[in-house]
Amino acid sequence: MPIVLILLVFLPLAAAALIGLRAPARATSLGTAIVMVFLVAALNHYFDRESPSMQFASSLTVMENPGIALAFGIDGMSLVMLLLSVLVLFAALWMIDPLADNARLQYAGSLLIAGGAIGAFASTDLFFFFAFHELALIPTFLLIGMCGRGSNARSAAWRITLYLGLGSLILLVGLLALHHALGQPGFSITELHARAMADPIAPETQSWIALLLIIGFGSLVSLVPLHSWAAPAYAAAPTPVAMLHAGVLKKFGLYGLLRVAVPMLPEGMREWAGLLLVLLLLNIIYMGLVTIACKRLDTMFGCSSVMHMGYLFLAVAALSLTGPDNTLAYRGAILLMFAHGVSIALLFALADRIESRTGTLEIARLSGLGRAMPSLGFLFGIAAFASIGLPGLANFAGELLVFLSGFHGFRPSEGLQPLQWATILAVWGVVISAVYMLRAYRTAFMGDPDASRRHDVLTTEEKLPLAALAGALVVVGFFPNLLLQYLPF
Amino acid sequence: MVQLPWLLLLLPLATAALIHFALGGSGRLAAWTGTASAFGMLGLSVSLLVGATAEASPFVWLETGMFHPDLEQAITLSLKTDRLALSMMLVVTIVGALVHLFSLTYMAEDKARPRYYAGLSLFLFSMTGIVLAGNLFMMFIFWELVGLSSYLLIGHWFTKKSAAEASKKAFLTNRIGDFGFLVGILLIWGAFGTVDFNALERRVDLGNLPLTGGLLTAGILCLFAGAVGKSAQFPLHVWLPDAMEGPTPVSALIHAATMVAAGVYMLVRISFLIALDPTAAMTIAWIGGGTALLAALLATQQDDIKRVLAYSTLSQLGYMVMAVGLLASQAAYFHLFTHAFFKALLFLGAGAVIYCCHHEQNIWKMGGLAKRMPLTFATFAIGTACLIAVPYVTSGFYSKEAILDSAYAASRPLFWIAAFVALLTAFYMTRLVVVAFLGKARSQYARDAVEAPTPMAFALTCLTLLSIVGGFRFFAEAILPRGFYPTFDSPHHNFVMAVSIICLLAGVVASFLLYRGREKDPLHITPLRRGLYIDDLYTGLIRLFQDGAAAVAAAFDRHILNGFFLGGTAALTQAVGSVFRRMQPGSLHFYLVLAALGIMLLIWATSTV
Amino acid sequence: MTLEHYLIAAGILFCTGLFGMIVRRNILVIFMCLELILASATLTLVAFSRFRLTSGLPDIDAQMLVFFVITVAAAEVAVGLAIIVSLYRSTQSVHMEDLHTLKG
Amino acid sequence: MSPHYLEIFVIGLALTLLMADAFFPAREKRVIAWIGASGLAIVFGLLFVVDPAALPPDTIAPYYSADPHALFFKGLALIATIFVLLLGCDFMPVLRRGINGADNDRKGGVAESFILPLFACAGMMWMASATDLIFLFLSLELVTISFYVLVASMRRQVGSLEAGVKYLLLGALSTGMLVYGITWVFGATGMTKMSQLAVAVPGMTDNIAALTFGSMLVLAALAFKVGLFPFHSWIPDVYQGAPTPVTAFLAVASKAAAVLVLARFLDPFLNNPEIAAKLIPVLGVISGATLLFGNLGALGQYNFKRLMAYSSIAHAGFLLLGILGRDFTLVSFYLGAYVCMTLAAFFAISIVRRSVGRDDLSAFNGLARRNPALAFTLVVSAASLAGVPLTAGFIGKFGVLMGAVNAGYWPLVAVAVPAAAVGFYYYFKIVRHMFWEKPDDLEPLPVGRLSTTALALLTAGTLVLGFYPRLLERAIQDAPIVPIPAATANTADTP
Repeated sequence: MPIVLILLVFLPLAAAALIGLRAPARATSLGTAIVMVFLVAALNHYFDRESPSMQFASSLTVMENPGIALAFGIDGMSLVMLLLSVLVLFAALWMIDPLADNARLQYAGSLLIAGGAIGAFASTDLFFFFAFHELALIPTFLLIGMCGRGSNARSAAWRITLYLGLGSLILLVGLLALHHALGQPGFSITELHARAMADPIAPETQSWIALLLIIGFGSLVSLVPLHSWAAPAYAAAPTPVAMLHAGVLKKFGLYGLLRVAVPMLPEGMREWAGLLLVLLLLNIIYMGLVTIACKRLDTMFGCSSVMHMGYLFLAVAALSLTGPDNTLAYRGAILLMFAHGVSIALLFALADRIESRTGTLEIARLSGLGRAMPSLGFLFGIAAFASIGLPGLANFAGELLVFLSGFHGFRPSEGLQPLQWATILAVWGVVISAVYMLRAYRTAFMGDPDASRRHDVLTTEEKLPLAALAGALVVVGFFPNLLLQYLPF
Repeated sequence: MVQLPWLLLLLPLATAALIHFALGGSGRLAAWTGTASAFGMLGLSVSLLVGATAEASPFVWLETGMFHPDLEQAITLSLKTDRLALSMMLVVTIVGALVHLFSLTYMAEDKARPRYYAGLSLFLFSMTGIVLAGNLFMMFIFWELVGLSSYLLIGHWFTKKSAAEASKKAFLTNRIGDFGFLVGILLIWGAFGTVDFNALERRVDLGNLPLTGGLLTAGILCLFAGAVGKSAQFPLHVWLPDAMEGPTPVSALIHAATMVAAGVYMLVRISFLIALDPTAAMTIAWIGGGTALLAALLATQQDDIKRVLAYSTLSQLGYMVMAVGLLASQAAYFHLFTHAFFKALLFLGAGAVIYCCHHEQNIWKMGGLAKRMPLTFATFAIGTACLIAVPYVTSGFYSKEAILDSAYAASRPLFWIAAFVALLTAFYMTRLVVVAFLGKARSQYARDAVEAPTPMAFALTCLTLLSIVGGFRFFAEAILPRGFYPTFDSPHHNFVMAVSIICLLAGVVASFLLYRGREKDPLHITPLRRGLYIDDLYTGLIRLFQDGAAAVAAAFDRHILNGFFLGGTAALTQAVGSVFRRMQPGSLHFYLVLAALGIMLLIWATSTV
Repeated sequence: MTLEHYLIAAGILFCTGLFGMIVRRNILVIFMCLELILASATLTLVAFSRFRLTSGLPDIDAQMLVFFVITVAAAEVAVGLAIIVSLYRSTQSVHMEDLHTLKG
Repeated sequence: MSPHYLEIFVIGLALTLLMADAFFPAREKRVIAWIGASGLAIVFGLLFVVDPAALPPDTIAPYYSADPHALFFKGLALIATIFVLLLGCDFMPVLRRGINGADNDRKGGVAESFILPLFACAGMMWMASATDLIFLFLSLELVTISFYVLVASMRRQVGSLEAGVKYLLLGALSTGMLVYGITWVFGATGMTKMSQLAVAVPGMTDNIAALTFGSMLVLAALAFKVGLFPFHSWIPDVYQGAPTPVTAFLAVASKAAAVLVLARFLDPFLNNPEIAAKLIPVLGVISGATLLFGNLGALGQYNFKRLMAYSSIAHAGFLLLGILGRDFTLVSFYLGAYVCMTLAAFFAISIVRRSVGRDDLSAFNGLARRNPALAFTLVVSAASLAGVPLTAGFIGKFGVLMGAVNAGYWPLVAVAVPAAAVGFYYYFKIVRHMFWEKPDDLEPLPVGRLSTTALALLTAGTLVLGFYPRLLERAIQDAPIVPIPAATANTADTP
């Protein structure tokens, strides 16, 4: 069955190439997306939940010195991420207006971004794990610059490119240092992991490698203060790029922390967990406040996505501090990654629809959309309440698990440890996100509609991708075990 | 086989989904479906109470993995169907069904009826979840959902600015309480490793307490914070009066009888924990007493019929919370039980008045309604009698006596506060009845008012009956858990009863004398009308701390982080780049010198000397 | 005359060439200074060869290099002068300051 | 067949063409390029059938080695030259104008632009094989002198002449230092053969001062060729002024050959602990300074060729870092990748130059609309130059960084990382001009069939090597940088 996985990785790249060679863009890309949905479904179906090892594994040595292999394989965590990628890709492709100026480029670019993300999630070789992620950088740059919205789209494109470029270079150095410290000839993640288990790296070495990885992965995930690229870029990005980047690609950094940094550098990560706690609180509280001050929907979503990364870092910190038996953190992080990916993609998609109807995303200039476009209001409500963390929608389950993970191994006799304090403060983020989301919802959707504007209700075709995402939020919110069942422990 | 408790829980959810997705086009159909479902629930809960098998296997909602061998490995939705839950269920479904019935007329004109009934069903689903919750996780889940449905229903007329604001305020205020609740749950879970009520109670009974001292106090108070939010206790009481922006039946159901009582219900559920820590218990009691007093004071100066009732609800909830804090949770629950009926009655009565007066809510524009709406007046008067606890014949009397009794036993200051609140209650309720129903009509609407239509009248009548019999032993003991009905055998019972009757009389008489035949309010105490400026204070605080901090953070982000550091780095790079560029002046001479210097440096750097 | 004397002489020659390159602005003169450097190299080579005896005879490798250097230098001068002449034809100058179209 | 026939064949081809030129009609000069390219292609094919063991042991083998590195670099030089000849074909109209002036009065003179690269190619192939310092000097000079002529060949353009003079004077200075350095190395050791040095130097303890002095002069000379700080200064001016095919040739082939020579020359010294203790910090500083200078200098450039010049300096910094990492296979790979991506970029430059008439970055405005395929190839090459993964350039940078990390050169890594990040900026600037900016005119930009094929090959190479580097890796065999033939090692006539 490895062919299914290999197909899944290369299909989007091939489709992008075909579109470049003048294949009909919308048909090709949507067809690809649908085939990919089926491929992921096949993966789900044949996935062996009992086995903890990498499944559908395949490997092709592409370089002997150092030993680099184009190796794919998935475990439960990657499977969930693949599910997320395919889902968001489908919706993002659907959202592209085929009559737009650069439609062809948007289709191809979105496919490339998704292909990069899927490749990264499916790679079991550290080299390609890194490489596939970077692949998405060029289409992101091009698309934001060419099809970006607003006056400073270009500077935002520059910023995201340089920031992520530098971040990933630092990450690369960290990964190389890790590889060197483990003294392994190859780059296979599983082998490196086994090596790290059998013969742990010296704590001092772990410490600074972990720092490099935190900075590297952290800047990809917009850990404060490395977050400055995120909000402007998402505000400027064309909708599919914003959806794919915020929804899928950004998760790469967390995935990396969970897959590489935490298991291989337990001591190092523990050493920096204190710093991580402070930074993640900045993500939640400080960025939460920044989000409150946002005046446009798209910047608000951008900032809020930065803010929500704080919860995921909390899971990472909890894992680092309490050790690998904190399955709550692990499960919570994966669930929340999925949930946040879907909900932020949905929010950006909705913002796109709002802009297409009203011509503006300035919150103060919107009014009464709930009356004028009830289904848009309903979908926006689902997305907004999901990101607030309302039970019944996917994010809540993830957030709850993450919060619980902060209290895993809590010993009341020793009082509240920094982890617990941080968790409690992080819970306050739930209030903050409710403040900005409900304010926006209240201003934009409640009240009387602006009579001077034409508000066409959403067509069925427009609703389809939105409903798919919203449906995923509801289904996972009700039955989080649907995803969690794939996780090994 | 279908398990009845699950059916009870899922029926309203299915109804809500059905209405939203399938019946969106037809208000009538939605209304009847919703009402039928509510009555179906009532039937289910009655059958459960009278002995149908209440077994319900838990649903594994979320597996948490193998983190600890001897702890639960999943977050489950387990239904606890003890007497407490079932009796509460009965209250919820009775009031729910009657409110549905009432709404059939009340909301008949509304264009968005499907949304309204979907919201009501969603609320019943969430409330059922809270009531049947077997553990704190599940309770929290439905706790939040109740917040959502309340948000949706308060904001039902969301094009109205005030309704939109009120719904947002309600949700956010509740969120603050929920923050505490969640932290409390985390503390309890972290310490005990479980949040299942049965398991927790067993642990407590065995004296096995991992959480002690300050942390225990903190944990209990955090849980209590949830109740503060939901039951609108001071300092989070501000949302409830504003929540009256919702349709009146909603106020009756959610903001009088059920949802706001959820906080008290939760406290009763965890009363075995509260009993562990006197500090926490005392804090709870004082917050309850304080809220009761504050709300009663504020109620005396409200002109809006619903706001009077809202403050009165606050005040009664304060009673209940105080009782919980005084470790008399049976009394609190009993009061919850009786209060649900008569407060729903009052609200629906107010709803009928408002409906008949073309949505006029100011009592000073009513007057003389007793003659035009005799049935409504009669039921409203009975409801008032219950609320001000007219001795022996009203349910409110029994439950309030129970609370006053326990207060006298536990804390004298609180007892006197409670007594004073009873006086104020009598005062403001009499004022309401006198101004709205007696005297002359003070507006055209009031003059044109006619008796409420039959479905409304039917709902009012049912509730009136329940309000009276709710306090009687034969009725209440059949429903309440064993031992919850008060015995009134304490030695000081007579003294307490005397005080309460004196208070009642004093209040009624003072009010009657003061308000009879008045055209406008003779009292005008601005601080009370403005809610003691607490709302203004909060607005100021929010503006200062939240919006101010947000602005500062945003400015910091933009100017310092992005502007100074990021922009600075970029500028520095550019500057260094141009310096390097200038090192390439195109002059061959310079290149030769550079090369010569380079050679010399190389040799110098590697010379062994 | 020891090896050192030759080496020092060659070193002075080298430095002169280098110094001349740095201080002179006329391209032709600079080109001559470069020849000085090559000359110093040849001198050094010959000296090393003369003083490093292999089985009684001077080291032939080094002397071979000398011939190559001279040949190469000649070729370089030929090409170099041709370029300088072309430059003179196009700019009427062999002064370094007049080379300023390419910079930055 | 003995490997040394390869160069003889190339030289023979060049001489034949030089004479044949007289008989070719002026219009048909293109044929010379074709013959030259096909001849080189044959030589390239012969690379795979030569037998290193067939070297005449006494006459050739002491000076000439056919170790895997040498063969690999010969291959690189051949490929680069073939592409440069093809590039020249495409660029002919501009060349003609540059050589004969705007009125194009005198015919001829273009053929040399196709023949001289053959000589240079032979020189570079010899450089790759040179194991004797004298032989090295000779082959290097063959390359350098050919380049003097090539750089200055557009004699009607001041820029070309100015570049020629600058290259001439600085190149001659480096020649002087090379010779002077070789004399001192000889004086200190009595050897001119690298294989002997490789055996003797690591253990040397006396005459260290003289040896270091000589080796530093040689290092400086080679640093000129590779473009290392502070001997890089000719590069921007010369690259900008020279005809584009020559620039490409300089950037690619000359640099590649010089890197191999540099690595070969430095290896024995790095193996001597006493010298290495001094040398490694010096090389580190040079590498770091080169990285900074190249990358930061490129930031403000608006001329594409000049940008490529700085980029080539930056890459030189990475290459030196790779040499310091002591895993030469990675450096070889880097160069292989560098050849592909740089040539592709220069093809694009020459195409645009021919039709727009400038090689400013603004000449590339809106290229994505005028010719999407060309824009795509340039995106791939820019991405590869910047080191975006799944392109050949990334594998190169990856290898070099890995070498530096493994060797623990943290300060250098700390310089290389921001430098590479700055690289993203200026390489993506090209992409920005092609995709974001509006073109002056929207006419589709035609590309000849020849260039299309060449570009397709180079782009495919860049991408395939990025995905499947093993293809190139197989050609690079791990061997000692300095070949020590068993025969010479035993019969070393040490004094």
